[in-house]
Amino acid sequence: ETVKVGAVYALTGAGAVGGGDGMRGTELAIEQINAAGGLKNHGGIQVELVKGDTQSKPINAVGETERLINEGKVVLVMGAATSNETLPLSQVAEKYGVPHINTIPQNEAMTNGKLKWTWSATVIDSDYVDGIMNALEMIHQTKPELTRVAVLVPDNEYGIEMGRLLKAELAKRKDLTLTAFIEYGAAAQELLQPALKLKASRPDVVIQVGYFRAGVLASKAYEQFDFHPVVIGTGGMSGDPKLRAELGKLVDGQFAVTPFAGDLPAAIAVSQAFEKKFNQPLTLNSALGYFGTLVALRALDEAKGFTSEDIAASLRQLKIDKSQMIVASDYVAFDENGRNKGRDTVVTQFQGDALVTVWPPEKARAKPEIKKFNTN
Amino acid sequence: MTRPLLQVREVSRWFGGLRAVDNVSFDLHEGEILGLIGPNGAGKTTMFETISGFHRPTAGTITFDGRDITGQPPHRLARMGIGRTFQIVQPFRDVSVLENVVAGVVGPNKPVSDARGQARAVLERVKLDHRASILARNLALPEKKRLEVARALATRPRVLLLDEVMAGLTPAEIDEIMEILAGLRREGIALLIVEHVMRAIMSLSDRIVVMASGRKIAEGVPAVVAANDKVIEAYLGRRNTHAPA
Amino acid sequence: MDLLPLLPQAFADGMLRGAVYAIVAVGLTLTFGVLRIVNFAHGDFLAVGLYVTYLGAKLLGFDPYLSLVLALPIVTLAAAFTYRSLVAPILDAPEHNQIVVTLGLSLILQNLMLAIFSADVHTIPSTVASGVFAFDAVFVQTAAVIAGGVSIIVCLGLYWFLHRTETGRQIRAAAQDRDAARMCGVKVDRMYMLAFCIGVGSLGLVAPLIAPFSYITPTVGASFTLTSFIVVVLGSMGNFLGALLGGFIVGVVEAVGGLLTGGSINFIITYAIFILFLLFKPEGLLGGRRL
Amino acid sequence: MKQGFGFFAVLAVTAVLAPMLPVYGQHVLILVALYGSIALAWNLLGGMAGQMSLGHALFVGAGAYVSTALYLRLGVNPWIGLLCAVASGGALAAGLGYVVFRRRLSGVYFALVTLAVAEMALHVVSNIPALGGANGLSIPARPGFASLQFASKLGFCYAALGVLAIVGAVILAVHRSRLGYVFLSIRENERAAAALGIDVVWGKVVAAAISGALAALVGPIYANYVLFIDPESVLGVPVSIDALVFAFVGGLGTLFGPLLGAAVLVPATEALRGMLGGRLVGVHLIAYGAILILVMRLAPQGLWGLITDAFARRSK
Amino acid sequence: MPLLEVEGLFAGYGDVPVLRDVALAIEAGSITALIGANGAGKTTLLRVISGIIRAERGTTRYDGRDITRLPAEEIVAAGLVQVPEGRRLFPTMTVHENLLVGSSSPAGRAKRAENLALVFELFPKLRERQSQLAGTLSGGEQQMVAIARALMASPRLLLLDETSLGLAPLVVDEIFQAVRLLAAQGMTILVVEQNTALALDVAHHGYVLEHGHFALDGPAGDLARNPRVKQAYLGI
Ligand SMILES: Nc1ncnc2c1ncn2[C@@H]1O[C@H](COP(=O)(O)OP(=O)(O)OP(=O)(O)O)[C@@H](O)[C@H]1O
Ligand SMILES: Nc1ncnc2c1ncn2[C@@H]1O[C@H](COP(=O)(O)OP(=O)(O)OP(=O)(O)O)[C@@H](O)[C@H]1O
Ligand SMILES: [Mg+2]
Ligand SMILES: [Mg+2]
Repeated sequence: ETVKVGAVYALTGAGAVGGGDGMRGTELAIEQINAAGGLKNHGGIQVELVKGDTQSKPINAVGETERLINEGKVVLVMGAATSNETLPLSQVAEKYGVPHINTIPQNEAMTNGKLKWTWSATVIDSDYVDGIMNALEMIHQTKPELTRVAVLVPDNEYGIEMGRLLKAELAKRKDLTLTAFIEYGAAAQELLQPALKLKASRPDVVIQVGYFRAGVLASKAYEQFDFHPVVIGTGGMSGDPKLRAELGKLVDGQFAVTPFAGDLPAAIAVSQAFEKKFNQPLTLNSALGYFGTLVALRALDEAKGFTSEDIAASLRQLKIDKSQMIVASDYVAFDENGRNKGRDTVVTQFQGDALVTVWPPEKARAKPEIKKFNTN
Repeated sequence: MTRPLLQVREVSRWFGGLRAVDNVSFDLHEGEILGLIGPNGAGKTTMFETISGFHRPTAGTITFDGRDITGQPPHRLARMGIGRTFQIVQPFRDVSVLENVVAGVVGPNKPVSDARGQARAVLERVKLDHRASILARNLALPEKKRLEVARALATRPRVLLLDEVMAGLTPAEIDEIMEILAGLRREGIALLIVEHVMRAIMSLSDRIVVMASGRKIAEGVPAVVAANDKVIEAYLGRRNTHAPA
Repeated sequence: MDLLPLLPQAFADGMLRGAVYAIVAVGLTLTFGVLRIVNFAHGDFLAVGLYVTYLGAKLLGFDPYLSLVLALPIVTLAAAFTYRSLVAPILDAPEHNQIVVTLGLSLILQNLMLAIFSADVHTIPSTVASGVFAFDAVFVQTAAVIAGGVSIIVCLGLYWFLHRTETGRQIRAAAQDRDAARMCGVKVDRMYMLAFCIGVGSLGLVAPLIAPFSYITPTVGASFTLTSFIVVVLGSMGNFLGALLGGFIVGVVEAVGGLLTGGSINFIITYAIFILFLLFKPEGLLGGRRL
Repeated sequence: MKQGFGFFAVLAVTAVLAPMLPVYGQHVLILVALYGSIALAWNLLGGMAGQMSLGHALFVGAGAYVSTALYLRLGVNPWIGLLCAVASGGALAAGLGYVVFRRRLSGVYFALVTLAVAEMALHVVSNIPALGGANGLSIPARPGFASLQFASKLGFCYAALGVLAIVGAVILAVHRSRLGYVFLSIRENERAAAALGIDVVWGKVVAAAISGALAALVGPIYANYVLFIDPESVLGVPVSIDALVFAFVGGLGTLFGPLLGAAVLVPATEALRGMLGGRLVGVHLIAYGAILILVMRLAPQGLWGLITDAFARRSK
Repeated sequence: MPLLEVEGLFAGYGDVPVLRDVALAIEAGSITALIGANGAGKTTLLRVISGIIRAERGTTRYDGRDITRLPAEEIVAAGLVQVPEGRRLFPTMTVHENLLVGSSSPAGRAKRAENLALVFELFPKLRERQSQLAGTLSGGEQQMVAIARALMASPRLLLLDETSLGLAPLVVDEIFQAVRLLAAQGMTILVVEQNTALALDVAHHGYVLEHGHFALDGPAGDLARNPRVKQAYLGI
């Protein structure tokens, strides 16, 4: 006897990087709970994962979720990695009244009260913006003269929303100068021209938003132009341990605002287990997939039974405390819209070989280092 | 003779510097067969393309039934009653012979209601009715040539331009086509035919126009044209100066 | 912001990127423009070459340039195998059969790479050519300059090969009329095979050259396929010098467009120029003359 | 005649059987009907008139965006939006066709122009905030016949089959009228067609307009089914490629082959993903690619040809 | 021993049979005419002999050697060369390039310069047109290039398929003049013609192909007087 849970991610197609990472996190979480004796409150029942692949297409998110619900007989679904797949997914969950745990996308529409069956364990766009402003704060504590700020965002849904929020926030700050606001094509093969324009605006700090590939391309472009600002990144664009593996010292000193850092106390063991199982470092998406799955399993364990209502009731009452946070969340408890009240971000930095948390001070493992930089 | 149905007046067609057709004039009367001959590259096909609207003349005018049709697009000329075949046969390969001809019937904006019946009648006239349901690409060359004629006939032309419909046929097959063409003349269709088969062109044509290097070098009844020195020099060669049969 | 001073840099970036487009498109020119084989998997062979280069670096510690000795033969072999098993049997088939077969091949290649290497983004730095040239205010990567230079040489070399050598002439003859070429004593099957292997195999040469300044994912080749078709058409189908010119134009339009606009508006400009080009000069940059 | 009867018979039987399918089966049926409709619409221009477009996503996307934007921004009833979608798809296709065909672009040039225009549209829409930009548009769930959303899956099944029926009926009507011969003549040989009195440019523009309108008909149904559209999913290259692959595999230029293509390949993809998707990443797409190659090798004229050949042999 | 010998040949396209039990013998140094209605299978026979399509059954022997299964290019290399129906030039290559491709076989390549001179002597017009694209030549000139291209392979046996098709009478004369000249120099020639009178006039021996089978053969003069041939093929 097992209880089945579903996970829908893009395993193929354009979104396969993020989706694959998310799925691996979910796999690890389920493997661990099964190894530890299954769901304790339900007589140690084992959890079985049923996977769905959206192929990065919204209509397949619909089809796969329905397949998982109707044929896979899953009691809840998790996923997906991008909001254009997750929004249709959540509509299906809504229609069938099956709980949906949103693991990765930070689109606020998922938890703005319109969806009754979606719970989001992770952060929302505006949290990143708050985090970025914190990071600027952190920088100004030692180098108050770094007031010229440039912004680089992709022209996809994530980038445009972040760009809008960042612009609004920076406009409030009379002490800062926005030297350039640059959009790049999310599908672009290189970022030379955006980097060139950034450099020409002579910023002290570059805020960059985007995914892993953009992080690779931007860092290479900065290097080509001998352009070395203080970098604060979000998403997969900075602070991903794989970046260090791919780019070496090009990423040295870059800051990242992230809901997850590998050196958070509870995360270290997970990182090691992940590396052992998959032979690659635990990334942001993997960690979020893992964490969302943990939340889902915990709710399942604490539910009276495996009906949708029971699981939903369990999710509403769920409380997970600080000690178990492998992500930057302070705790987990959902508000009436299904948004995690304890969600939070930290600032990390590549320092030499290490990727360490440097802010806020109570979670930091090291001090932020603002090394030599040039912008002219 | 009746008034000319088709009048070609000082028509030229140049390709860049090449004067493929250079200042050529002639008339075609109702119910007449006019032969157009000349060496390879003389501009005969180009003349056809110009009359049927596939090329715009560089200079000159063309009138049909008293109307100036110079520069009209091909489909409009076809609807007016100028039909043509192509030197290189261009059947609709992947549909049946009958469908080919039906397309000809409905082409000039006619409804499909009794098109099949009309198409069958046309096929009979060119002796292809027994091949109606065969895919056009499976026809032998002489049949393809007759299909080419049939499809053009289906548009109910008053003038039919035939470009080498006898090339590559055996003498017996040529006789068959000649018979069909003679039948068309009896129906009152005017024919302009290009052919290198002297035996056929000399016996069929009422008159012959000879072109060389884009220019008209001779015009007249077959016997006279065949004896013309310029024509012998440019086209026939000494050995071929036989009078029409 | 005053963008004018940045133009030289954008232009340089565009030329170098254009050279890469050109060299990828040159292979397509041979297979599509000359042999008329519609190969939607063209770019995916570039990805194969990049993964070979990557493996060379990871497993043997090879510099990308050294991996040339692996990538070139392996991609060429893959091309030969593809030709024998998939392309040769459909040479006479209608174009749309070729499209479906090569789309199928593209799916297979991309997902094979996905299954083996995962969707992760990788880079392959070179220690030989890691530096950056600075001319005045213009910065260019050494590796990109090398790739651009080789690209130009290869385009000219292929032009020479096709027009000035016995084999080249026979390839062109075979491409224009296979049976007639056979009746002239041309070993047509071998010529087709050779042309396909050169056209696709050249990607095995390209891959190590662009590896130091690009990245690898299983789908990286797909974006090149589309651009290559555009470049081939822009540069007059089947013309190598046209491909070179077409590559430069697309590269520069992208780069300068990227400088003057932001985000994907850049793509809009590139496509708009391409469409206008097709509408008003469909025979391509170098006139209608095919090989 | 026979083909038309067969088509509607199959449709009727499917409609009767639909309620008995499991929900996921109904989802697959909807996919087949929608993709089949796009493929049939594509085939009207690409197969029947011989102008192969690589940009039919443009019309599908236009349909989806027009109806959705009208509903979300102006509160226009989705049924009226549907009509506007069809009109806009037809107009867009006719306009594009007019410009392109008048310049005598065909073959690979036509394919590349349509591809480029569709890609351009994708990026243009991505940059228009009123259309949700790259964010896409979410449609609030409001199940009901009036809002073109159907409370049950079965309702969508019938909507999708309805679209298919309309597309099929239009194709039959075209096939039997003079237009059918106009398209055929243009496909087979443009010069010969002109010599028969056919205005080739006009014929192609009409084919494009009908094809675009029918493709656009699918857009609103798709949008209301998924309740979310974004540029990539309705205007992206894969939509165009799918249409063409289904048509090729089913039988280019045959009346209903493209539907057969969709009816075989869509469930095959789903089944492969169901069986292999969870295990090794990408394996199901490798299998799909292999199927495409095999079909083209074993049935060069497409599956439709395979079936008609089999029937022909049987009746002999 | 005949230079070319065909025995019991069956061939066709897919399911469609074209040639049925065809036998043929061509003596070295002779001109042979092959006549027959359209679709009788004349071109098919030449294509089988040249190795472009495969026979289902039967053998072709050339110069005492079985060439039935030999690839086309090796048959050319052995000196059996065809001038195909419809000229089939390489249209966007120059006349000169067309001629060079004609000498792709080892034998042709070895005697390239020599053959080129010979060809220009035979068709002086082509010397002036060397750098013109073949596709832009007039029909007659194209036919000359087609023959010249075949001569570049140093043929011993030359197969000519419908050489006079669509050509002005004057040009036809020129070309057949050249054929006579080549035969006089010792080349063996097989002509396929619709222009039956012309073919029988130049040939020594003739074959009549009907529905994929030889109905008649004999000395060309006899055939020309044969009432059946007269009626069906000479249009008299
Ligand atoms: N589209 C074109 N562009 C350039 N030149 C052309 C074109 N069409 C024909 N020509 C040239 O015009 C001249 C006349 O050609 P045309 O085809 O009219 O000759 P023709 O009298 O029909 O010859 P044939 O008897 O061989 O068919 C030739 O030199 C030909 O090469
Ligand atoms: N590639 C092909 N595929 C199928 N059938 C063919 C093909 N080529 C020729 N045929 C058929 O084979 C038969 C013989 O054709 P072939 O060309 O050998 O005749 P021919 O005597 O040379 O006629 P022609 O005088 O027209 O050149 C004809 O019925 C023809 O339709
Ligand atoms: Mg002509
Ligand atoms: Mg023949």
